[in-house]
Amino acid sequence: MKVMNLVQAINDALDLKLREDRGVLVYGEDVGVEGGVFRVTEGLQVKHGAERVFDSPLAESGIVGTALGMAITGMKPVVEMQFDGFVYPAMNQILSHVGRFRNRTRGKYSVPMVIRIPYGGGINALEHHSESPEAYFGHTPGLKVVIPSTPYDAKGLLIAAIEDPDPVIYLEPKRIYRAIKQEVPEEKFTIPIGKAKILSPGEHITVIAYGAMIREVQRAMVMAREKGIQVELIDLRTIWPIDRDTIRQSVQKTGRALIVTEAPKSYGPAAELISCINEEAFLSLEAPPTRLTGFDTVIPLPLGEKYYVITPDRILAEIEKLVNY
Amino acid sequence: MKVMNLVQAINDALDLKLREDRGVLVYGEDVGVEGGVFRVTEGLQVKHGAERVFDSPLAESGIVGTALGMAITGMKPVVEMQFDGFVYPAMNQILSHVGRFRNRTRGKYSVPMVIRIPYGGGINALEHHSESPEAYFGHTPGLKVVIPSTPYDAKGLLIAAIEDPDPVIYLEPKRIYRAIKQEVPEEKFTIPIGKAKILSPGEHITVIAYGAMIREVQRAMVMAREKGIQVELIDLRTIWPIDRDTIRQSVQKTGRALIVTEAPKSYGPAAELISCINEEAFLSLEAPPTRLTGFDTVIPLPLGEKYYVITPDRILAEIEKLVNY
Amino acid sequence: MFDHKTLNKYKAIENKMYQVLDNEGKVILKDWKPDLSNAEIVQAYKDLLFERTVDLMAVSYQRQGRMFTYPPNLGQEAIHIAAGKVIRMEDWLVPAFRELGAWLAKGVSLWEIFLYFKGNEEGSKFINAPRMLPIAVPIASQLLHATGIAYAMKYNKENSAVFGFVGDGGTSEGDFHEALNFAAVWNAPVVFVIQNNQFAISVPLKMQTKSINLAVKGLAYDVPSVLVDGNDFFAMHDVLSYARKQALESGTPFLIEARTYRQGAHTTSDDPTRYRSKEEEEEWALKDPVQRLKGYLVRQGLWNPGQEDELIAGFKKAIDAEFEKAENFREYELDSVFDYMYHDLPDELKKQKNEYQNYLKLAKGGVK
Amino acid sequence: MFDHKTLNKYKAIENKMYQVLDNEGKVILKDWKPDLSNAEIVQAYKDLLFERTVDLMAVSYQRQGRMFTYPPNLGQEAIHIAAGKVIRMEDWLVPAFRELGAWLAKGVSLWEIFLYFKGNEEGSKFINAPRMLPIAVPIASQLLHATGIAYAMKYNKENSAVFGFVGDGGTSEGDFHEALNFAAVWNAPVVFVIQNNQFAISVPLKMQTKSINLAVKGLAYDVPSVLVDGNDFFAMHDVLSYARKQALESGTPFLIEARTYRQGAHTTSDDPTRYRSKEEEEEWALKDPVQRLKGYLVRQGLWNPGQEDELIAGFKKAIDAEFEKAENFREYELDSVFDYMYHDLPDELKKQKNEYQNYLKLAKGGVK
Ligand SMILES: Cc1ncc(C[n+]2csc(CCOP(=O)(O)OP(=O)(O)O)c2C)c(N)n1
Ligand SMILES: Cc1ncc(C[n+]2csc(CCOP(=O)(O)OP(=O)(O)O)c2C)c(N)n1
Ligand SMILES: [Mg+2]
Ligand SMILES: [Mg+2]
Repeated sequence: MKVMNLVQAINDALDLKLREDRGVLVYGEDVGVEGGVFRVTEGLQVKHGAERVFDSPLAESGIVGTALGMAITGMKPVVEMQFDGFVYPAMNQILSHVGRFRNRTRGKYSVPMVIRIPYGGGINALEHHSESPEAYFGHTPGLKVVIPSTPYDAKGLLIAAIEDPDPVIYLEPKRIYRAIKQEVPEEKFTIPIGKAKILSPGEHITVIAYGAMIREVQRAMVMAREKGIQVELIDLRTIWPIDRDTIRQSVQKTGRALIVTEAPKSYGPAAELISCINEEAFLSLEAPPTRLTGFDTVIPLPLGEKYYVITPDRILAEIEKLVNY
Repeated sequence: MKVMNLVQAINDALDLKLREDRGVLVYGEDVGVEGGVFRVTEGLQVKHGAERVFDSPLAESGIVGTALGMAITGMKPVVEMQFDGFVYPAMNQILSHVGRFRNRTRGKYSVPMVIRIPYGGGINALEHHSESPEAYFGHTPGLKVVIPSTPYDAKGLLIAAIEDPDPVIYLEPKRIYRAIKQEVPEEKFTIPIGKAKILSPGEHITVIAYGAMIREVQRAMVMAREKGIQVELIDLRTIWPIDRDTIRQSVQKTGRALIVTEAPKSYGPAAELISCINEEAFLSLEAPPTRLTGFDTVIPLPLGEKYYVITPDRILAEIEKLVNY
Repeated sequence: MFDHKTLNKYKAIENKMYQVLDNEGKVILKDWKPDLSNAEIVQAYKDLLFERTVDLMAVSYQRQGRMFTYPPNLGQEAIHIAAGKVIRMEDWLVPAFRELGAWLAKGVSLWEIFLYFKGNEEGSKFINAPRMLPIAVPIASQLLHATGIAYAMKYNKENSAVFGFVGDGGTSEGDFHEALNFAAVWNAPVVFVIQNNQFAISVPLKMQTKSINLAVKGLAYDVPSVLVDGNDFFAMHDVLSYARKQALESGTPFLIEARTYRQGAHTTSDDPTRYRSKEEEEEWALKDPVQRLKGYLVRQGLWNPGQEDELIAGFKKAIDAEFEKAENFREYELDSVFDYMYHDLPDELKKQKNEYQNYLKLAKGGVK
Repeated sequence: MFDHKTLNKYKAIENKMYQVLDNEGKVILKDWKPDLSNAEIVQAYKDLLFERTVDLMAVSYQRQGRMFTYPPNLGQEAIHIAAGKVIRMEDWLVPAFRELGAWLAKGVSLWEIFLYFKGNEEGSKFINAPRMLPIAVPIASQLLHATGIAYAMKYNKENSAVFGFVGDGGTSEGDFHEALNFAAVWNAPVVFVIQNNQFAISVPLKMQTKSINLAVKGLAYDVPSVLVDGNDFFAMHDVLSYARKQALESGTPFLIEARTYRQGAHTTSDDPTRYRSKEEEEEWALKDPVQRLKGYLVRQGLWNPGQEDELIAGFKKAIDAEFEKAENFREYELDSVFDYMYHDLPDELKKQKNEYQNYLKLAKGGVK
């Protein structure tokens, strides 16, 4: 095993699949010589050649649309959107085609492609560099959407995504790209898409989060534990399809649930999880399932971001409110 | 007063604002000579000239992006997306700019524009012609999103939308474009954005819907009434911002809520309304707030649409389930 | 024969149009010889007639309420039949939605098309047409798929070209631009064919672009291009053959503007009298592609117009039989809503399907 | 003077580039005379130096951790200063993000730019620069705004041109295509300026497009265009002046490719040595725009290089003072997160803001 951060784990998964499967291609803006603005694809072009790992012209609809074309011939393109905010020019291809080609052609064609998107706030960036667009994709039929929160999961989920016969949106919590290090097996393994993970069991309240928010929740949990509150933390890992079983079992046990997501509140990811909890565990509820989310505002530029980002303190405050409800 | 259907009411509102305000421009694909594929803009070019009512090239990002440019100079463009499924090429302009220009420039520029989109299923159409994209817009900061369900509201909401200093997505339930007729004042009036309407008061259960679903719910209500169930029907009318007061008061009274929307289920509009109900009226709930929505699938082509569309029977079944919970 | 030298003569920027036949079907090009046998040309003419007959029948099925919509090909058939002759099994066909004759040549069955326009996705599977994509509704989006496929073909060293179709209106979309640019930068063997039928629904070309023609847009990407008379079967066949050859030999894209006219309505819901003049329609009727090839054949003594009625009567029978197949296609089942969304149906969709099935069981009488 | 005849001489399709000065600042164009007074030219040179000095200082502020990022203009200043001289109060400036000198001329204050890159939206309000848009981060999207504004200007019979900037990389986006096409079809007076600095971050031009140059892309829309030496202040000034004049007179768009080189990094987070060679950098250093104008001035006896150090020292002081203003700008308040989203704060946002304020009250100590 090797100690890796998320960037390295993703790079490792790409490298492994590039080695193993000639059908895998990696492209996007600056992913070739440069190795990506976050260095996620560093070294891959040298290892696998410019025919398989390459820069594309600066056009996201073009990147996604061409990848779909490749995928239906049986290739497995893994394309990068440089930042969350730059996937929007590709929305028509994603919403109208990527999630639908299989259904439209009754399975004659399938779309085994992966769209990698560094996402989320907290990195002191320009506007459009801190978005959390997962709800747009979760609401779009035909896609699967995953978000790892650890290097281990990052590798396992990416390999699973590339091997999945259907399209997967793979969101990378860029805020913790290099913050979390972990032993990760060098050989191949997968994390099943659609399975959440209980990171720590607890009796008093269920907290559901994913991506960079996991770390913030864990910090809040340390403080909560001092106050005698046992939190059960679920790392959702897959945004769609949702692992309802894990959520149900947990909330039936705790009777209380807090959802923590960075995305804007209204019509956001937390709303779906609250609805699932209503559907799965209504009679167990001892307090309203609650959400702690971004505001319905643009995420502010760095000097204002402190107001927007979700801190352990705020999470703790919500946990306490719920436990004392 | 004149009897109008939705198409006529929208046309009337456009005509009125074109007459009243030289800053109003109407454009999009086929809206000029043709008067729109649904004839919503019929006659407007002849009346107001081709400089103010005109066809654009076939490019939705172009339509929305140029409209934003006009709007920040103080004009009031009202642009048409020909069908729901064709707004997706404009998503980058809408998500990255339309909802944000005011915030980005600290109010130096505002974006008084309206994007009209015929939306929804049930009209026997090709793929991409039956979408319900309201959750995408509801989740996007900086927009307002409205959906009328009657000719009267259609006129009043559109005038309010055009006069609003901020951008409004105006979704038109095309399935009932010509199905519902009503007396509508010929003079100017507005319906406030952000206010839901209780269409009929009831004691046993709250049903929240909007657009073409209102008519289906009303049909279900006739049957429910025969079974002694008094439904309180809320026409949401504005998707964002949500009228929480009306929802709260109703659910506190009835203790039960059903949300009916055509859009796909997961991360869909109904999830947000369920979350609002949890936040506003948890302690009054006598049953889990429930959603009856489209499936997480592509809306089928006409021969399969019967399985997807939400019928009065299905609504009734859910109402009964909830009332007997 | 259209070769590199011809290409240099027909510079898009000089607005020259490649044309072989005049309106009467006389060959106006010096030293020109068809590169098809007489039998093949006669067959092409029959194919033109067949496509036209399908259109006629389809519009009438739709009028009878037996299909929910239909986009007629009337006037554009020469492009489709020529493309059908040029595109090989190993090539990919990436349609817009108005290329009927080409689809049929690629192996699409008529009943599938009818089924599609009756409203069943089974009609866009095109089971006997490998390497044929379904109809693309979001205008111009399909061209990016064509470019991606072409990259894959080249990567896999397949000797295969990709034909991507789009309308004049489609050239305004950003995806048109991106598809041509990617194809050029990647040296991807795509033949882009613009069917310039002068209208995008009601919007005339002059409100779509101000460029002197559409072929000239190739210059923006260094994609070689040519403007062709799209109502001239021979001209189309020559250019498409050349484009395919050069795509494969040099592994690069090519752009064709096929200038034509949509003689019919946009779809059966459209009424062209709202936005264009009888005079214009009559002017273009003189250039009708079917009449032109017929003129050629008659002139060459290869065709006896007396045969035509019988031929068409036979076509009609065959078309009716295909339509019947579509009408007798198996019932649309609930499974068809869910089961193709993913390779393996996720639990969430199983649940949604089950809930619905349970509802159906309770609501005896079934779905109305 | 650049006029219609000059335009005809510099055909983009023949890949001719309009250039006035050679690398040493010698006028190489026959019969050419500046249409600026000597005083104006000297001022332009000072402006070039000032922009360069701002860049230098800004990069060092960023290195000190006092701004979170910064995109240097180094090597592209001639385009910006020329544009600044041509663009009038009544014109609109629609920037990408690398046109510093032009912004300053339009009325933007340096402290605002610094404030923006410290991370405060107040820095993109540009309070003394009416008709100036904020930085556009989503590449090429701003060009559509330029076209829309131009339509509005014409509609309102304002005698005003719109200048829309984009990079070479930006020409690949669909919005570039749509913006030029709409402007052409609408006869909208936009001057589109492509700063072709050879790279989009690490991606070299040849991986961005295969067209012989970027100016030639105008042909796809019938937008007149010209390729200009972007490191040549006079060439840029001539062409921009002409473009503005013709935009206003004929009310139509114009496209300029300004060929230049980004001598610095893409932003302060970028390291160009990863993707380009020292040789290439050195080659372009010879064409440096500041040195070229200086060469001209010295040759004409208009400039004494001895003045320069003192001038720059003065600039640095002034820049430091502006930076201080940015550093002393009022604290970022919670209100600023919410209050500009809408003209009137909707109840939903009031609620979210209140909830947060209540949390703050409880969590004494405030936000960390
Ligand atoms: C993205 C998108 N916008 C709008 C439409 C609606 N629409 C369908 S066909 C059409 C016109 C297409 O014109 P053209 O490309 O010239 O093809 P033609 O119909 O003439 O064959 C339009 C606007 C669409 N299908 N997709
Ligand atoms: C839509 C979009 N995609 C990607 C990016 C990330 N990005 C920022 S600058 C840049 C390169 C821009 O290159 P160019 O247009 O040549 O301008 P230059 O930086 O050279 O001035 C990229 C890819 C972006 N800002 N917007
Ligand atoms: Mg057309
Ligand atoms: Mg550049």
